[in-house]
Amino acid sequence: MTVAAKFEIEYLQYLGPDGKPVAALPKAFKDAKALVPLFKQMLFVRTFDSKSIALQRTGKLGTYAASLGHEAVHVGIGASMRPEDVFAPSYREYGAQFMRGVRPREVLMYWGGDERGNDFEGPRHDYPWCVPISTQCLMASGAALSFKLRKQDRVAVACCGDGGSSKTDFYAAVNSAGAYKLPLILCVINNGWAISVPRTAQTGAETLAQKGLAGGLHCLQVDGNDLIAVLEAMRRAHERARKGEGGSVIEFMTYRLHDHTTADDARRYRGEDEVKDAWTREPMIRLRKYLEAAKAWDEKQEAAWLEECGKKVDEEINAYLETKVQPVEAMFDYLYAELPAELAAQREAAIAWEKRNG
Amino acid sequence: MTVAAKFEIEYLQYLGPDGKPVAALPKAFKDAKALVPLFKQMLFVRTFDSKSIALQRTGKLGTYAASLGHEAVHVGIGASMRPEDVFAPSYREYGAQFMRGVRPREVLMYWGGDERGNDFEGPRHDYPWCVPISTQCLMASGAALSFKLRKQDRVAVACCGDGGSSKTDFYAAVNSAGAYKLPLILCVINNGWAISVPRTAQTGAETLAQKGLAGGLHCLQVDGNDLIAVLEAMRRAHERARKGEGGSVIEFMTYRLHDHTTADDARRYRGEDEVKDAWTREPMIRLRKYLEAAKAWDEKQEAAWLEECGKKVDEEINAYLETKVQPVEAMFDYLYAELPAELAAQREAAIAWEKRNG
Amino acid sequence: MADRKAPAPITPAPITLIEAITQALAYEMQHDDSVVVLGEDVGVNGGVFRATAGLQQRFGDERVLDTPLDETTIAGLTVGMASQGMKPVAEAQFDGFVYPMVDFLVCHAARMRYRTRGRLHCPMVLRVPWGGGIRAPEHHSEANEAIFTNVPGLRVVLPSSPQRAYGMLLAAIRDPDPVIFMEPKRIYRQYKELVPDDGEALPLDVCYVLRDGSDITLVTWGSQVKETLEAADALAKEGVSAEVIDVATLTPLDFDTIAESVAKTGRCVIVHEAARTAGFGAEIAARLAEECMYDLVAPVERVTGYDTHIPLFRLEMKFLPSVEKIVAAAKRALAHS
Amino acid sequence: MADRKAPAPITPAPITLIEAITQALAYEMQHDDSVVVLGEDVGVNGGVFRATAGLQQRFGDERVLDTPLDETTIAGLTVGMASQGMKPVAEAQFDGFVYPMVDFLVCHAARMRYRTRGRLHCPMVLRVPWGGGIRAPEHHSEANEAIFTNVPGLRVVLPSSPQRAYGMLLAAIRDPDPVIFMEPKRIYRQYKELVPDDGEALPLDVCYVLRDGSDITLVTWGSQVKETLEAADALAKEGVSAEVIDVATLTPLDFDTIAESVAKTGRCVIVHEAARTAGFGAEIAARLAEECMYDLVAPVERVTGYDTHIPLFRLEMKFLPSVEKIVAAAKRALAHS
Ligand SMILES: Cc1ncc(C[n+]2csc(CCOP(=O)(O)OP(=O)(O)O)c2C)c(N)n1
Ligand SMILES: Cc1ncc(C[n+]2csc(CCOP(=O)(O)OP(=O)(O)O)c2C)c(N)n1
Ligand SMILES: [Mg+2]
Ligand SMILES: [Mg+2]
Repeated sequence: MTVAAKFEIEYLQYLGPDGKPVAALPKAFKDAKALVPLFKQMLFVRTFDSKSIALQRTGKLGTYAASLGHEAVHVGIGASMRPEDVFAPSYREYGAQFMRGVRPREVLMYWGGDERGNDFEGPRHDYPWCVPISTQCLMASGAALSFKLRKQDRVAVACCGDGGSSKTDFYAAVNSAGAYKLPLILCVINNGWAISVPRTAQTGAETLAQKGLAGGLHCLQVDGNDLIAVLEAMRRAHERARKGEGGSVIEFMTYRLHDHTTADDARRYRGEDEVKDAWTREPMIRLRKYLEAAKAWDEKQEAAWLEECGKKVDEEINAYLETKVQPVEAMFDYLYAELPAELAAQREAAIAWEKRNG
Repeated sequence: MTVAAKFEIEYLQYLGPDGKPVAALPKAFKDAKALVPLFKQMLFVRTFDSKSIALQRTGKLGTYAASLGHEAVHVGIGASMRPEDVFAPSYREYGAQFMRGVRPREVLMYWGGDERGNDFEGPRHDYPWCVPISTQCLMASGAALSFKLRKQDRVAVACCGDGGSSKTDFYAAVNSAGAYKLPLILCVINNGWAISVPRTAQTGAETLAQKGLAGGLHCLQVDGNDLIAVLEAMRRAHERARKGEGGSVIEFMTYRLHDHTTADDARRYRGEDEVKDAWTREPMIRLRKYLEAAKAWDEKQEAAWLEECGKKVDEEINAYLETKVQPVEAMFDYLYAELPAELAAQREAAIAWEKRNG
Repeated sequence: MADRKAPAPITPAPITLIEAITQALAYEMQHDDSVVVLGEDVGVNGGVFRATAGLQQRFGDERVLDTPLDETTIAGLTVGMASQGMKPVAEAQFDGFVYPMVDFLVCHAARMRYRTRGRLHCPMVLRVPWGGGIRAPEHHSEANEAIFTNVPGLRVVLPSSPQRAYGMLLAAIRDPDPVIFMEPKRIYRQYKELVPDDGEALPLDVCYVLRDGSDITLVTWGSQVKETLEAADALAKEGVSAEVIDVATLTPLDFDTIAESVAKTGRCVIVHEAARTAGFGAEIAARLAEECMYDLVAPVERVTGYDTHIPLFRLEMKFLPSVEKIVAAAKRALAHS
Repeated sequence: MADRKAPAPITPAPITLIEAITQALAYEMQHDDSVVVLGEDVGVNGGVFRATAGLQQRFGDERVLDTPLDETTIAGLTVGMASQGMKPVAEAQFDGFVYPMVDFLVCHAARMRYRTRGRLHCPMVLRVPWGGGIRAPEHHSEANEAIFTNVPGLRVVLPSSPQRAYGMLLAAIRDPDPVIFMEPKRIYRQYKELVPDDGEALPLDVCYVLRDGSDITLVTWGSQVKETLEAADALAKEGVSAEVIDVATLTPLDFDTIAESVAKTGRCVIVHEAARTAGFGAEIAARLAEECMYDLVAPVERVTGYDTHIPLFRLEMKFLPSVEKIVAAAKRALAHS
């Protein structure tokens, strides 16, 4: 048999669910202390998440997409990036965004039905939350192309879900990144579910990582509940990208511990057992154990930090709740750089109408 | 290193460019005599092709997409299929279509600007020529899904080009065929060029066959100028499909010996040398040599057959040239099963206008 | 599987629009084996709006298919199945996700019959939860029907009551040509109607006159039917008799019903929630300008969304037409004589 | 690469519309480093219509990029580049291939600024060889501008002379917001005009009055500008003074110019090659019905393609508006008084 091509996809894992190393730790992430700020960030996200859900339940927020269970992937991705890189999130990677400067109140504003949430303080060049699944991946490929053409030392990082890896836009991102050898990292966050559709129904491929082969990209599968594996995978992908070796597809194996969003009820379509089982592998426990074993973290520190997190999140929630609704003309004011004459008349009419009837 | 997944893609070739076997012939295609009808079909297609180009040059045909150089792939695909299977061509696989019953005059009618070309006598369920690149692949996946759901023992076969394998619809076909394990064969006819864009600019992947890995499909790369390899590849893919083992992506390596279409001038973008070189590997010579060596074919037979081909094609051309243009109401008559009242009025107006001014 | 042949349930109680959709799907699946339902989350989950609730349990997973997460895929598979003799009813999860389907709808669904001179055709339905007003996230609130109304070969249908939803969905599935079936999600659960599960289809080639009137014609479709009827109520209180027409099938349009009404009333207000410019209201106004100019005693009025995107939900009600805006437009028209 | 800084060539001779496009692209690439051109076959081959002929040789393959064969990819990359500060000018090879781009245009290009409250924006141009009449294969002859005209945040531009093509393309590239730039391919090489390569942009917010007249207003855009001007000639021979307006920028529309004309003439014929129903002509007729009813002495007329697909080329001329059809419509309007 003549072989036309051969491939192998590596799987990365360093910390087992019990917090014990299962492989030699990568050089760059041997120092447990250095992981503490990231662990703290993961705790902060989880606090933010649960308070946001509570806020939605009391009617003070619209539909909210939780990040419960994804903390290691999100924070690890955020930690791997430089400010000048471009991040193209889907809609739940708050952990990555917070590390880049997006403020919790901005997340809340967005889910609270206010466009100003997308006008965030994080890197001004980062993309807003993206509802049309995986289109952010292809946009990020365009961003990466712009970096390459202008010879900028920057990387574009996009996230999508297991469901999102079925989307044609995802494939277009893979294809174009390969064709132009772009500094693009496609993070497929495989949390097992796309709303009610399990990973197995999305594709016949054994791994989602291998989708990168379709475009000749670097492919990697990673334990996404293991912060160290996430960091190492991202480090490698960034290095390749910066060296001009092209793009990567990284499949992060994790689990969506919450409903899809607050508008969803996962009990309709998945068993309790599966969720219970997933809790034994979630990302916080193992990292906490690891840090505790390395004497880099303890219960007291955690209690103090959690209290701080609670306060900080409450502050953000209050700031959000105090935000006044935009005036009616806000509909027109960001449509074009300069409002066309036609629309100026409509804008005036809208203001006048609201004055009389609003 | 832990390995998440491993792949190998086979390359199939039996006849070298000199017509000598380079590997043990597959059981099913050992009998040289049995290949003669296919070789004759290849000669017929080539005759049709050159006469069609001539017809276009004299202004009696619109833009025409030649099949020069693709004869082995096209005829091999056609030969592999059963009438009840569904064929979804792009726009140049006449060789496959003729074997299924499409008439040359129908091809001419289509390129001659008459929709009736698509109302062909080939299997009535086959798809028409498809201009929007690779959408036929995804449609064929839908056809395959309908076979699976209705438990019909049928296979859907779609063709696209190397350029077409970049199209998101192609990826959607791969993804859906894998997700539902469909009896679908995606034939990627890699002829080196997509109009002026070389294969290397389409993707960073080493092979186009490996795109099937993205959906967990069976992948194969084949010498598309070697009829026996084409037949064997298709045989295997059909067998898998009928056994319920799912879909295949087969990359057929061949070369576009003509301009993209009669509207194109390939000298603008590719060198003479490359084309000259490709002529040494084209599909007819090697098969002729092989058949001659096996005493299954000789010069005299070829001369006689070519004369027959010429007559037959001329007959078809005449039939095409005699076709009267459709009446103006033909624009309306196939829009809906029943013409809506609104449109009936427009139809009448169109007829009246033509009567007065046409 | 055992109850696959169970008789359709009797529906003695009034049901909502979304329940009417489910009822129509179940009826037609029961009576026509070639009908299959596909889309994201339509299976076990029964659809994010519950339109397909219970269907997979009842008809099996070869009749109700969850698809991979890709709208191009849904559209392409649907066209492929339809052109091979099945009757797929696909669901776009939200209006904002139909754009990747445009290519297949325009290039293949709308042209299959035309292109092949009737050799193949495309009996499919695309169901699209449509429009704003439910405080949903971005891209979940779009009135984008105009994208499809300049495309020959399609039918664009928008029912606005439980009864019409049931009867028109049956008609859409039975129609041998492609139908874009947009469902005003804002009124999915707004009120109930008695909808006998009798399999009776309603026509797709007429506008529905919901209320007779003589002073002014209010023409609308989708969620705004409610506001328009309320506006008619408000006008009635002031002694104005408003005729209310639910266009229901935008294309091919039954303009005669509208023309007849305007011939009677001489005034017309067109109400829709899509942005004004080149919204489908323009076509109706154009037809009036062409064919009814001598009937009109007042300029045509359009009450529509502004020429901007529907804002996120804190502002969306200010974007949408309202009873007050409709009444104000009617009064402007009534001021002419 | 050596001549990358070469001065723009002087153009003393008249040029065709397609040459004007090339000239505008070259001018802007020369003067603005952030302008890049991308699309299928735009590189070495110079585009299937030769619009980008010579640009890759002149500016290098990092300014003129062949893309993989996928329109979704072209649209997505374009939006990605534009939102990061470049000014991509993408080419769709033919009108019939823009449908897969709709998603990115509607969901991202048109909303980038709106969604982020101005933090990001999308200064891109999509060039689309547009319309029928060149005996091309299927999907190479479509007048599908209406797909984009109900989408806020876009500009839909359709120049119809070499001078307007040059000036409006410069304006489109310089515009900080997304522009769909449709090029009437039927008149790509129809005639020549002197087009100084002076970098002067033309406005995108006005309709162009091509001929003054007092009896009737003929409103059109794209390839039909030629037929419409000829119809005006024919009418002139019969003593009728027709004003001819090239809409040129469909959205945002400059309705004032049209309204002023109709105020003067009292009659309006709208000519376009897209199918009639919900074509952009409907919007203009609607505006007339709303705002100019008292000026109109005759019903508005539309001369358009039929409500069917443009047929393959043996029949296509019977589908398209013609001088005779325009004159006939004008005479119907003139019969009123
Ligand atoms: C184009 C498009 N289609 C459908 C949806 C509705 N939708 C929102 S999230 C989602 C599932 C996404 O699953 P996955 O990609 O696995 O990401 P996850 O939510 O699990 O993080 C769907 C179908 C959408 N937002 N966009
Ligand atoms: C969606 C779409 N985009 C662009 C085109 C124009 N076009 C026609 S053929 C072609 C190149 C196709 O190349 P390939 O897929 O390799 O097939 P080949 O012509 O070589 O057989 C292009 C770009 C098209 N027909 N459809
Ligand atoms: Mg998921
Ligand atoms: Mg090719």
